[in-house]
Amino acid sequence: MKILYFAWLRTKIGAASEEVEPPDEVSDVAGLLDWLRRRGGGYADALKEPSLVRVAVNLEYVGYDHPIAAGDEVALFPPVTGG
Amino acid sequence: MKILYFAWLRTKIGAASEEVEPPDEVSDVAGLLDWLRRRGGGYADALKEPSLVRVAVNLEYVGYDHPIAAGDEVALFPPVTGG
Amino acid sequence: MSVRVQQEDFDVGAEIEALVRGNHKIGGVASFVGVVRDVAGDQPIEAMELEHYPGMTEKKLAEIEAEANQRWPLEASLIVHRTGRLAPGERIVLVVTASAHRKAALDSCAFLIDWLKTKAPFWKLEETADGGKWVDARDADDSAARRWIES
Amino acid sequence: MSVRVQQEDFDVGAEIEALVRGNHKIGGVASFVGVVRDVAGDQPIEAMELEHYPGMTEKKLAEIEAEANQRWPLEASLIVHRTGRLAPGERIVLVVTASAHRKAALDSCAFLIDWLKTKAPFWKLEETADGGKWVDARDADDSAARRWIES
Repeated sequence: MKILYFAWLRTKIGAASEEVEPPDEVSDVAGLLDWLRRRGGGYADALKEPSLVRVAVNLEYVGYDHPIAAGDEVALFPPVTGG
Repeated sequence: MKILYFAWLRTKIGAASEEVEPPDEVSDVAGLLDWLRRRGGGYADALKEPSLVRVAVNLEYVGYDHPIAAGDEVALFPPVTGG
Repeated sequence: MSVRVQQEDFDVGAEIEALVRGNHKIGGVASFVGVVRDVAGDQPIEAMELEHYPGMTEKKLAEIEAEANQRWPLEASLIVHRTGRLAPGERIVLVVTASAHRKAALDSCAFLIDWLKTKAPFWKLEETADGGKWVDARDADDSAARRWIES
Repeated sequence: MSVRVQQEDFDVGAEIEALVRGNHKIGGVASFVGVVRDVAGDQPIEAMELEHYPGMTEKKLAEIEAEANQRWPLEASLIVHRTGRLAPGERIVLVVTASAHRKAALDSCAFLIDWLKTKAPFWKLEETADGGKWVDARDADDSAARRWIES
């Protein structure tokens, strides 16, 4: 599973993307965020305020209950500020 | 007094402008329109539908009760269609 | 803040650039360009003839623009309206508004073109194969202009 | 109907011209240009850095544009959004919509920029003398986008 980080999630976590292999019990977005948060450091800091984290799976906005699977591209980012 | 005609009022009356000297009892816009209408021909035709005639005196939209005086510039035209 | 009536065409990009250049308070620029269509109702038109009332036109456009500047915090605004004979596809009118934020720019641009259509003394003659026909005023234009009275 | 994400600047007049040329059904063209301002709150900014999510950006912009084409009878539309480092006064984004009548063009242009601001995955970093600061999302943008849900 590929995870992408944008804006201040990228700078806090210190990576633009990474390949991860979460354990089988991580089956949805909420589980993935918990699992990442437990890594501590920049992850805990970047993900501590869930209301500020938007999630896209395979280029589509999803909620925290969206299922995730091995081949997915998951993106985590703050509310958008373009235009 | 100078009168200007625009759009189909101009083509019906057959003049873009003219100098007129209405009698003293013609003291407001309504009186002027009556006086012109009584000339018949193109005037009667152009002015027969008062709801389609807009009036400006000295470059400002006015109602039919607006007073007129010798030195005024009076313009008669249909509802505007620019833009 | 500026208003022009002219026979010549205008360059939209150059007009916008000249209006906003050097003013770094501007965050949003809205524009509207009116263009001659090739039909009037069902009938093809060959050209459009635009007549206006010199003197009053400039006065009304300046009043309309001053009103927009009172209602919205604009950094710059421009109205250019052409007159004379225009072929389908040719530009008729340009309205540009610039403000710190987009809402003021977008709303004031819509306001200016709505009011211009009901207040500025221009008249259109459509030339078809059957001859020339003066365009009737549209009720939709009156109601578009009226919505700004309540707001 | 077209969407582009690019580092290079765009020429507003040329973009509009290319979009509408030869289509004589078009009677009105609305556009919006977003520009980098020189202040963030009270603080002067030196530049703005625009990051985006390649792939998702183009997908969302195309969806937003398709939605506008469903809601309004548009003859043409265009969104261009820049990325990278932009100085105050530089253009960020261009939205152009063209329709037979002005209301469809004006409303759809406002719709596109409102939705783009809340749905398209772009993020702005403002560079000030104190360093870089990621721009916070504005509540005003969310409410601007929401007004299109009821209509």
